[in-house]
Amino acid sequence: MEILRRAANPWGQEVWIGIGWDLMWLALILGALFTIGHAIWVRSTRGEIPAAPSDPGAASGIPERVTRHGGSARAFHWLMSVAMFALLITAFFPVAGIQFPWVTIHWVAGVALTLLVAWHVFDSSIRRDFWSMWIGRKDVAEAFAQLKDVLSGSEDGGERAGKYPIDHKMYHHATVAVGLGVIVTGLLMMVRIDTPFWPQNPYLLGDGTWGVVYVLHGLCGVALITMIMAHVYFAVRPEKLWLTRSMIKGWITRTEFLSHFDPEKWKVADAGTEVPTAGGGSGAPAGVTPTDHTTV
Amino acid sequence: MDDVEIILDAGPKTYSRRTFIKGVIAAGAAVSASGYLFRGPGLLSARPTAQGSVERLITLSVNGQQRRVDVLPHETLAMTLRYKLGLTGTKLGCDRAECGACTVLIDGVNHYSCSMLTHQVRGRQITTIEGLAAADGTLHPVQQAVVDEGGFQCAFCAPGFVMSMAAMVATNPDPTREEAAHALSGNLCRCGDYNKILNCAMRAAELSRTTA
Amino acid sequence: MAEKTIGRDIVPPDLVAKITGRARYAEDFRAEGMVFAKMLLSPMPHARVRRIDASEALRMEGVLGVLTAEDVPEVSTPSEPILTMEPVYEGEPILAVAAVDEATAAEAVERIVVDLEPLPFALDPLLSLRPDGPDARLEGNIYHIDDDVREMRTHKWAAADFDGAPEGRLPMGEPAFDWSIGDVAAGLEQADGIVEETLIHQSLTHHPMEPRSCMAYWQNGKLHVHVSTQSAARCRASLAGMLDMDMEDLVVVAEFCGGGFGSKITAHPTMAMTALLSQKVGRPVMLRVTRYEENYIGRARPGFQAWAKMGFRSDGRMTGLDLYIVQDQGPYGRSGDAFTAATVASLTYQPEHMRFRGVSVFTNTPPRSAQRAPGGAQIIGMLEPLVDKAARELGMDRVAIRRLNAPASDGWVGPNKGSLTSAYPKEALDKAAEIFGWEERIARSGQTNGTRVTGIGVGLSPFVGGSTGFDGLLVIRPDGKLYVHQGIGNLGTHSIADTARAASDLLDLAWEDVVVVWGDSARHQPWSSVQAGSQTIHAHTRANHAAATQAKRKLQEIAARDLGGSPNAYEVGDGRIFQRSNPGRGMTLARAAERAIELGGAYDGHELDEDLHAMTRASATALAGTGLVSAAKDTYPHDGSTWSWVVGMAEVAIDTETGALEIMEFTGVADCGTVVHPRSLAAQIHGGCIQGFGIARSQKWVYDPKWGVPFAKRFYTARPPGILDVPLSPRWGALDIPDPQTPVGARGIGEPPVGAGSAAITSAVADALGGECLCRTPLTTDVILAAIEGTEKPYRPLETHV
Amino acid sequence: MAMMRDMIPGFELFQPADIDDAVELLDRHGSDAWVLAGGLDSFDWFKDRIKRPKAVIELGAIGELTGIRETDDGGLEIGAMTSLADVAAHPAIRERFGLLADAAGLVATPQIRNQGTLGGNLCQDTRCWYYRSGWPCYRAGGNTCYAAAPQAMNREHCVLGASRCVAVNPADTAPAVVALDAKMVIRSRGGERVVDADDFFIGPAIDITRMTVLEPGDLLTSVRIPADWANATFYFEKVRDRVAWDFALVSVASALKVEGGTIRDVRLAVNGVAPYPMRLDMVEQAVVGQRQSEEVAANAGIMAIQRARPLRHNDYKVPLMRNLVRRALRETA
Repeated sequence: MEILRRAANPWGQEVWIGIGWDLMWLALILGALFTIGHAIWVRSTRGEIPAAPSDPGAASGIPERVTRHGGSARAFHWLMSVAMFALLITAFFPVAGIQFPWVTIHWVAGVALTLLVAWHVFDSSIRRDFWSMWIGRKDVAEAFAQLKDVLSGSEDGGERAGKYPIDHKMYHHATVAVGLGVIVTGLLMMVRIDTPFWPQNPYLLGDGTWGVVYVLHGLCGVALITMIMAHVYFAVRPEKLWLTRSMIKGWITRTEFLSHFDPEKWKVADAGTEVPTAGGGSGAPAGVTPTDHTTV
Repeated sequence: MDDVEIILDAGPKTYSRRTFIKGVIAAGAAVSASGYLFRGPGLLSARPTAQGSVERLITLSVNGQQRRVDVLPHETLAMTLRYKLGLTGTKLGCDRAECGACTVLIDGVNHYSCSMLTHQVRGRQITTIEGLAAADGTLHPVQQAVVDEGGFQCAFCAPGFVMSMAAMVATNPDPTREEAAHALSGNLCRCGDYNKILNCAMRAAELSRTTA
Repeated sequence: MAEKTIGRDIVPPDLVAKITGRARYAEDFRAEGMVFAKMLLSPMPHARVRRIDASEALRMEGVLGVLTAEDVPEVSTPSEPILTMEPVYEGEPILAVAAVDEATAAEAVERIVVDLEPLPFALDPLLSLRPDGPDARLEGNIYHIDDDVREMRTHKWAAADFDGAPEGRLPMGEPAFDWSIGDVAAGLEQADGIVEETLIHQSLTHHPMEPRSCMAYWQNGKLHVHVSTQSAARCRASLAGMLDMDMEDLVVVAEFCGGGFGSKITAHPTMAMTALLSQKVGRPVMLRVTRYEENYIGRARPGFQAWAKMGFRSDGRMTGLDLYIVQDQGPYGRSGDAFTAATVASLTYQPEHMRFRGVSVFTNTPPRSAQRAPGGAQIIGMLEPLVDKAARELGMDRVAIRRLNAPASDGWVGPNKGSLTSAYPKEALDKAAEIFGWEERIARSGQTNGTRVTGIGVGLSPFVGGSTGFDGLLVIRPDGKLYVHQGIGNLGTHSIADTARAASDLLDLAWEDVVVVWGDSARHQPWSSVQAGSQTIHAHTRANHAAATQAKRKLQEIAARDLGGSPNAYEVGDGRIFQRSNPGRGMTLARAAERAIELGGAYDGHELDEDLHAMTRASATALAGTGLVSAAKDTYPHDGSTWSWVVGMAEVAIDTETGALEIMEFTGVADCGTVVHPRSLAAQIHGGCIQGFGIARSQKWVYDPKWGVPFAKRFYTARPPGILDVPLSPRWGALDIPDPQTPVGARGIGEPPVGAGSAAITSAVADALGGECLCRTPLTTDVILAAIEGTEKPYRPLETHV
Repeated sequence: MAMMRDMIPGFELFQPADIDDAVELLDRHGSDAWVLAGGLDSFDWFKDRIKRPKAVIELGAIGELTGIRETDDGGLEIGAMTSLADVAAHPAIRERFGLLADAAGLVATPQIRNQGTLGGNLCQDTRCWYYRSGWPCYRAGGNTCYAAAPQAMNREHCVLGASRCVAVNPADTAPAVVALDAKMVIRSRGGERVVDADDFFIGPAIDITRMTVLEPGDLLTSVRIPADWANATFYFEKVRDRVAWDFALVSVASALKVEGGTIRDVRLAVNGVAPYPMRLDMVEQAVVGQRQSEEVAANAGIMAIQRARPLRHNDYKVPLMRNLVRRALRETA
């Protein structure tokens, strides 16, 4: 299998020029194996999804619909997914033999993705709670608990999660790493193609360095194939559809909330009503409270 | 200069600069191995002949003679002529179809022998500069014309030009000077003797008309 | 009386061999057990070899040996080595492999691992002269020579020299050499009109048709080499020097040479490389040099980045010439082109005051050498359009202004104002104008016909036309024939035959009775001039005339001894030596030859003149006893330097919509003394001028500045002129005025036409563009169109190798 | 690896007797196979030791690939292996489709026209000297265009249609077949397909490593010239540095149908300005229906270069293309 593509530069020195395209197929295969494997595993280990506790009703102070994703967050997610698919298609279809003028679409989508990510970083860290994605001690405990359940095969929902379960957080951070990888290398590579922004210049970096850039871009690119496959797979799994819906509509039901989340970790209040919190005083929009992570 | 590591055998050795030792060794002619350009496949790391590929031992019709010759698949006609058949009158000036010194006639038409495979001309009539004059040494009208006009300077291009002239007079025995120039435009002369060469071409046409 | 051969067209003795395929050039020889060599060329413009691993190659079946820089004589910087551990241009040979066949050698080269450390490189002399500019050599960027010092130096100009120069004008910092005549400032002061331009001349490869292939073998202690060289005897001498061996142990076979133009004057490193590789592997070795390799190792003309300022009095007389030349030296040696250029300019225009400044900068581009009219062709092609500009400003005819400034025989040349043997450029201009029809054609200057505009150009080009002091070697054998032994080369100028005419005419022999012996050093050669710099016809008509004079005296003495009377009473004619008063009383030369052998001593070569060169002595001694042997040195008086002239006149048509240039008419007229061989002279004039056309309109180098490697290295990218790029029926003429200071009266003619051809075109193009001097060669389609359209030029003002 | 040139690496040579055998061989050897027609492009690649095919399929023995036949619709079908000399000299082509005869007659030199084939000329690779030097550029499967670098030597490169790669199509006959609405007949194991000349040549935006739609296993067998443009008014011009050998700096091919001084229909193609022979559809539409005049021609020229983007050393190609387009519409008047 070809992992790296090498070539002799004009002076006869060997340099990398990119990843071997076999890796693209490898990524596809891995993605397929994972989804299939996971599906089989779920079927064999878990029985039916544990029944949700009966709806305690409004008494619990939990609103009927718990806001999970604000409009801007959803917009970001779907725009990013469009950009991502555009990038993957323009990057890999030609390699697979489906040829069309892809370069412009690719870099435009890349620029779009970059802007979206920039906005998301700003939005999540300034306007919303940056730390909600942070993996804290509690998340680790939660992870262990889940692991224990899995091993003991215990059927009670076990430790329930905060707003973002550990697996979501881990996936998010992996995406951050890989995403930043393609974005940074991709922006560099734009210097080498004809764009309205600057004259084409292949000599910004030495050809050895360029080789590394191309290889990184390629590796991150194929990694995304696998990750996106897994992501889409989970989105369409029956027991996760409620999450997918929440990414479309923004909310989850009280029942879903209670069966999947720990109100202690993810404090919510009836939409629009004030609820006293440990932090006291300051009101917060339904969804996340400032104490989400501070109360331990 | 600093020492350079030079490995000229299986194991490394480091030489440092030394002055050239005067002296000559009587080498003489060692083992005879005049395969010249190409030898057997062993030395060429050529794969065993694939099914359906060409036979190497072929017969060429050169200057009216049938010549049996062992020709590799990737051998150019110029190399076969010069290094297998001893016909060194055909010159290699560029080996890239850019000078015409290697021009020969294939069935009377002028071609660059550096840019065709010998296997492409099996069964066709090849004429080289050596085959132009009659068996009794009588010069071809084109050659006679060159003698009459004192053509060429260094003459490395001459065999090619002469062959193109021969092709020209066969198809157009009464050319204008401009037509002659176009007929010879695939041959390069670095001495810049084009004017005299054109005089030769016109004279050649004249002679071929009278002798024809 | 036999018909004199001088002034007559003859059939060169080698012509039939050349057109029947029997002429054997270097690559046409075979030797028993011959194997093949391939060179490994540097992929970098400048690098240091850190490691060579040939073990895998040497394990290949059929690979016999590898030659590296360790196996060859060392040379001192900046001389060119045979093989190198510090390649200084892309394509320089690092090592050579010998194998039983060429394909194996090629594969072996690819399997050799050469670890190269890239070093800084310079392609453009002006960049190297910048304060922070790169040097082409680790030891510096110029080779300094004065009376007591010869050393590599780093020569830089101040930033102010560059910043101070107006956009597009050559910056002129401290020169490395200069000379002056009078006070150029004063001269320009006196001028009524001034022209000033920055001029760019490309570097270009010689590209003779025959690449410098070589076959060598050692036999019984002797080295036999079959080479492609311009100068047989002198190649043998320089190759012996290169290999540090005795000339007696060296047999050089050079019967034919497929063109040289200055690139094959004497021995070339590849000859020594082949010989040493043959020695190392103990087999005859053929190094088949390809066109691709020839581009790298085949020599080139140095490019100029120059500036010139000319002052003219209202009558057209040049009062001052200020010239600055930055020369692209290549990586080795020391090219004299810039000096010669200044000398040629001084001769052509006889300026009342002149200053020359220059610097020759090393670059990481192929080695330079003389190329037909070295320096002269560049400067004439560059300066003539400036003279036109002045003529326009002064409202003078362009022929007239040249005629006015050109020297007569009492003219001078160079910084020391040396004298001339004779010079008739004014007459040459008149004759050219007459043949070309200058008066009628000049009326068409600038006229348009559809989209084509006409330009008329003229160029006046001198070059050194001969040297002196070489030897002649003749034998009259008992077969009654005169054997003229030639040590000069045979590259198509017909000199081997034409210089022999001096002897045959003096001895009044029919041309059929003359046998020219040439090309193979085993066939005994006299010490000869290099077949270069237009020296041969002058140097060797003299040498052969001297030898023939000696032969005639010996004939007279033999006749007087046998038939009585005084030697002076005898005359030669029709193959006999006879009494003037009684022609019936005499003997055939055949008989005289027999008598010479019987008499021995000085007559048959057993006693020789003291002043002969060792090579001539050895050859004459080897021939002793074979007939009447005559060996003599040219001691004829010669005062001043000998220069020949060519006037070129051209009519061109430029398509104003495409920039396409067509040369419609051309006339070349020579002042080269006595015409020895009219048809060959015409060929030299036209051929040289066509090489000039190539310089002016198409040939060039292209280098990628980032990687320092060339692209225009094949014919279709280097673009030498083809038969459709030149006029169909060029005309020519010659003054045929004998030079008073040489017996036959003939001067050389190889070089001058190149500048004449180049200048006629650069001048005609400027004329077609309404007097705008693009002041750059080559004037390719894109350059001309950009000038017409006023779009951005395809080059920066001082840019080279584009 | 060391620079080594002018020694062809070994390969197996196949000389099939008919198209089926050839296609079968191509299919068998896949990407190891190389189709050899006249060889004037191929030998450069072999001698530079850059392309090293294992199996070379030489088409000279396939009679059905050579020759010029009349087609039922009154057009011509030219075998891909027909020599350029024969194309240039053929009476029917000269008489009815002079445009193609002119283009073929201006290729390189007589010897090259005697050996080079129409198919080979159309399918030849670009002459970009960076690419041809074996550098790892986009077209060679690498990640760089050395010719588009700010300081690159790109006098002969493109001013239009670039996409990362800025090489140009060198074929003299390409703009002619485009202007004649020719159809390219392609055979492969899968059977025969016919592609419009205009679609046959592809730019780097679509596939940066190929000049045409031909893929491994494909064989161009013939070029069909429809009757549509027979006896139209043609114009072909090739501007080059030297009259022989050189490729076009810019070339133009046009076919016009003029009635009563009005341009009824037109085809216009230029080469040497883009990675593919460029048909100027917009210019065509603009001039159709106009009276043929200097003004129309001049405007067409200006329109043709509107999107041109020259590189460092090839500004001249813009006015050159403009002027040639102008001539193509003017001088045929």
